[in-house]
Amino acid sequence: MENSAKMFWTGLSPDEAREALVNKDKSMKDKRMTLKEAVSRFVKNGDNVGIGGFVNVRQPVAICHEMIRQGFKDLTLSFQSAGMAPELLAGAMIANPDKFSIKRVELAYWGHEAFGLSPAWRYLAERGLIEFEDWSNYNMSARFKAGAMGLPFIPTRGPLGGDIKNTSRTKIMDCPFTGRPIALLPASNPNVALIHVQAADMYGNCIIRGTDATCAEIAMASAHTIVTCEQLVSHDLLTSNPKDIMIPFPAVDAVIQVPYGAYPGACRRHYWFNGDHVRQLLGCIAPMCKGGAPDALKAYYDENIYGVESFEDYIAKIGVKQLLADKAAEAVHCERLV
Amino acid sequence: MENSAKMFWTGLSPDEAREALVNKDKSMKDKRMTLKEAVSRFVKNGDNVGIGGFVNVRQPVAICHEMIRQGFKDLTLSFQSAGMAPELLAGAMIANPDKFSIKRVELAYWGHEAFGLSPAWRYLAERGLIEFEDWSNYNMSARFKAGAMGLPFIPTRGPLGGDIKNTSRTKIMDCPFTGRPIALLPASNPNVALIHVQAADMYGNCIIRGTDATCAEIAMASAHTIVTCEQLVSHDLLTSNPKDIMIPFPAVDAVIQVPYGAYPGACRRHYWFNGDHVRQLLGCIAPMCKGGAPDALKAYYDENIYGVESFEDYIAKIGVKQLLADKAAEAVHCERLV
Amino acid sequence: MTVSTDYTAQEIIVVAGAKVLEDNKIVFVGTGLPMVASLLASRTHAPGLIPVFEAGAVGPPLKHGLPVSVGDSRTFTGASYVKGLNGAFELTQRGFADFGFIGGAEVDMYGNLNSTMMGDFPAGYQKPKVRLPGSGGASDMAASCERTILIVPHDKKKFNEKLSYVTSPGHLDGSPNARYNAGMQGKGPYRLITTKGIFDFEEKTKRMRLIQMFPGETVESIQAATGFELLIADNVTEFPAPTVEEVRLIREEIDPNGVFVKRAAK
Amino acid sequence: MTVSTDYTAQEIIVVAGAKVLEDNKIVFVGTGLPMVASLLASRTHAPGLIPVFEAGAVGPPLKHGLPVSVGDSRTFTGASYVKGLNGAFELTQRGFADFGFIGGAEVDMYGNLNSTMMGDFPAGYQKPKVRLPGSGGASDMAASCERTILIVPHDKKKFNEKLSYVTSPGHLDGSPNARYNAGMQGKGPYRLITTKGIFDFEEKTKRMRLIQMFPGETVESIQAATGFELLIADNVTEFPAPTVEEVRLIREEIDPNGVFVKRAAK
Repeated sequence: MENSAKMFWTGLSPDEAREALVNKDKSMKDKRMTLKEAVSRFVKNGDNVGIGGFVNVRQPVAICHEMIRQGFKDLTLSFQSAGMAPELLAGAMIANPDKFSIKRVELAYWGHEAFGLSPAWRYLAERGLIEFEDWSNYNMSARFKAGAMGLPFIPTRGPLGGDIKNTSRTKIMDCPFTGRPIALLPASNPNVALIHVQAADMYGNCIIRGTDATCAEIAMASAHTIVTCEQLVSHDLLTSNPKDIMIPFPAVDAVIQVPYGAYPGACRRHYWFNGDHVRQLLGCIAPMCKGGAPDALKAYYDENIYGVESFEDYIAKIGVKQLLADKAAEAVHCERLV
Repeated sequence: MENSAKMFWTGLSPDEAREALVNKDKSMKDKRMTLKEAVSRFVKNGDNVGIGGFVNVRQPVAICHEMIRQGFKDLTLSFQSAGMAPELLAGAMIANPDKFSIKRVELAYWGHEAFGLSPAWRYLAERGLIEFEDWSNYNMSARFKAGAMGLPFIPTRGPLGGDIKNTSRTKIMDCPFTGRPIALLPASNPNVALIHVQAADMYGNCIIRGTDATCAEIAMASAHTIVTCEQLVSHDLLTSNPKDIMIPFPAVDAVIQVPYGAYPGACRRHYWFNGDHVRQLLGCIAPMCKGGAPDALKAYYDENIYGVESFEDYIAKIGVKQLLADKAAEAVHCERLV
Repeated sequence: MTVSTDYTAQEIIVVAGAKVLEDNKIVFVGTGLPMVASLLASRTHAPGLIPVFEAGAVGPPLKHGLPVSVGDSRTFTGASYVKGLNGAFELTQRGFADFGFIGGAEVDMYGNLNSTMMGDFPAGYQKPKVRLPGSGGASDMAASCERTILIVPHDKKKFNEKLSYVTSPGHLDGSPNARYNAGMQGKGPYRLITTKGIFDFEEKTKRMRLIQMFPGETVESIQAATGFELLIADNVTEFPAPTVEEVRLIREEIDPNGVFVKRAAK
Repeated sequence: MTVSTDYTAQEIIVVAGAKVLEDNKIVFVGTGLPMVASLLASRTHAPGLIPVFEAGAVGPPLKHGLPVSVGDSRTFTGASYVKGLNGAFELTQRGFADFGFIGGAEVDMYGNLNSTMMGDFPAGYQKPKVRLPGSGGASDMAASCERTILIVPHDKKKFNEKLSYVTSPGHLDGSPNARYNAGMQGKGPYRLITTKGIFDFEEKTKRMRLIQMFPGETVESIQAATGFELLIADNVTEFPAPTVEEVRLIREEIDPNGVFVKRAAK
């Protein structure tokens, strides 16, 4: 293991990440704004974008729609396991690379579990259209955690032994206490975090139901965080059990109430997956892996993203019956009196 | 920084800690037993004992009483900031070193905040009767966390610059990613953790109200964990919000319902500090720092610990009026309909 | 117990996977068939089995049925602990997972798995022939669970001397203490379940060894579908075909919608 | 605003400490007088001040009054985040704490603090003349808060050229970039409040410099109570005596039971 002054940081370096937070106004102020405003203020071309949720659970879908509408270039996407968020962003690049582009992905898994593989991932990787760096779920989660903890790296037992250590910026050293090898992973401090949660107050305090995934770590590691929430509630209600709060207000820059903001993925207590809709998008991209035309894909984007003013308009197209069915499907897992 | 095969581990080494957990029966079984049985089964002479709570909040007082009654030798105590737990154990050693002894303390702070300094700490340290290793609150918390994470060490920004790095097993290295110095702290994996919580089920799942302090980390770092709880409730009730659970059952070996188990310290939702009683113990020890006789101290132990069969008997002596007053004092901080 | 006559390749994998699991143990369950096998185990011989899912849930009773994601709502309800991905993997790194149960697209004789890419490595890493989804949590389970159970469909193209990419480390090169020397924890691959049989890894060489064959297979048919030389245990037995009841449980109770177990006949 | 005539030494420390705090900033508050000063600040010029306590609570409204412990129930109720000690210190290490507010038993000219031991170091470390409680969170705040505010009662025995033990690192030896070079974060000691005045640390030398004197003190009286040579700012002013209202707030509303502010007259 050699010391490397040449380490390249794909988001902020640890010292830059510290500096960004030190210089930020961390007061308890009203951070409500429109999604349009949040995306245009806090996302920039070339940013490293940290994506919250896990596969298709609580993915920041509404934020991705808005990013696609506004158009960004040369993004780096950082996540552990993701589905619809990178699929939508990559689909936008595949449909129209002049309007939207991803330069690099740092990830553990890109796919949809029960709903299938990711055709966009295959399309971009197999054609050499993006850089990527493979990690594992724990590796990426630990990298965000190091960033959130203000550390330049974190030790882990993996990736040891396999090829991930050879294709990533992992460094292996002999532990100075045990003499055994241990991996050191560089922190990830994205420029901006995209997070969808169940509830938030106007200052940005967030309550997450179900798995926290790595959302708190991503938010606290990033220089800026955009939060969409199913419910925007009073500070007093939100803090009635302080330990329910997973992301504290100073880590958040924008709060937007966006019901169904993770749709067609799932959001505990609110809605179950709409697998058919996930598969519909995959079905528009998949033929292109074999050289098919982009017509269906472009039509999907025109219909659902470019052709609407807001995420609300997209959700309205889904229709009441379908949304009620998705809500009912989730309700059986966590029956509650309203 | 040199590699050290000679590192001394005061509890379990990282490899031993792993092995202990691998060989342990981690099934979901009934772990209820008496406090007497728990202490005699899971505490041994020479153990490194991890102490939960923070100063006089949720200290494992009942467990310490029982340990004193049973008598142990050559213990190492590990904690961040503690008050009554080490005070009681050290007082037992001062009163009668043949029956109870502490060999070493690894700590950040031993005192009682608003209720005063620790006379037992001064007595033992200034006479050279115990070894000790100074750390900070974050250092000790991070050391337990490294132990809980299955890591041999954890990096932190402190202790850098001061003398803690010189009087502890800290190692400083140049970060291989930034080139800047960073501290590496050896994990702490105690033989046994002593934890008091608000609620548990019979398998050992624990709910903590108020600050978690470092209880989860200590429990998960240790080879064994003894949990006392104010309320022992059904598994279904305890898991009704899984995210309230701070310590999962496989990390726990014994569960005992002990109301007022942290008394005279405080326990959120249950009782506020009885500062007078804390000061009563300190007042028995303080004169001995200046060469006074141990009579008052011995009387305290005879009255409150040796002279009773169980912690319940000690609490009974406190009296109903005092306990109701302490309960009422806490209730104003977290008013709830029962 | 009547033997099923129409079970599929996936169904016998599930039944074999379930039987490898021991009651009252903690199993870290990867997405897909391992989830189905764990549910089958807990509904048959292992009611005390404790599943852990990588998005965080520890020990959920899974009363609402098969999860479709290792992070979904079904894994959460009634769980004994849920702290997100770091929480689940830290538990594992600490030693709380008796078993890890993972799949892969390619395996070698030492139980190393690839779920990253097919193609020329390292030269073609950034432009692979086939890009697979990536490690997910598999390489973490491989590095830190005490023992791992692997599932790989048996196919000569998937059983190779040299993997395109080692995503999830098994016994590495099979040398003595290879895992320990690399800094990992746990004993590594314990069983491999394929569409043709069940394998262990011989203690000394750590090489893949056939211990049970599925009905209709022979040592020769299995070797023929394997891209390296298999070891064969002294007393290879036939793994009994799934029973009608086991197949019914999978089809009607555990995965009635065919989320992971497809309905195509064998 | 009527000036108080019977304020105590602790009370003027509290008032001075409160005035150093800026509105809408996050302050990591150590136990004791820093808690009282933070409450006074938030009840006067800094209603938007956000306290953080080391046992975990971030931004509690402190509606039930002065905590008696940085981990007690009063710090918890209504807080915006409470994740235990690691959570609080990780926030700080990350850069969320604008100020750290700590006490010590001994200070040197570079704002390094001792709260560990008095005696012969290192030889007498294991058998100190006086054993103090230990760092608690002070050394963490010193290492990672962006700026620190120190409180030390002014006494020649406590203001020393060389400390018995450096618990909480300040500007170290005062050399350029000493903190950065040691691997720490933050700008280090910003203000020192004693029983005699308020000090900053001169930008170039990082040496303690008198900037405000408390009523009744002179440059000479302060230097005489200091075991090293003080720098004196060009325009040292007198810090105004606490007002009757400030003293009333402390005595009647913030610390009515004298938990940290003792009632002994000056």
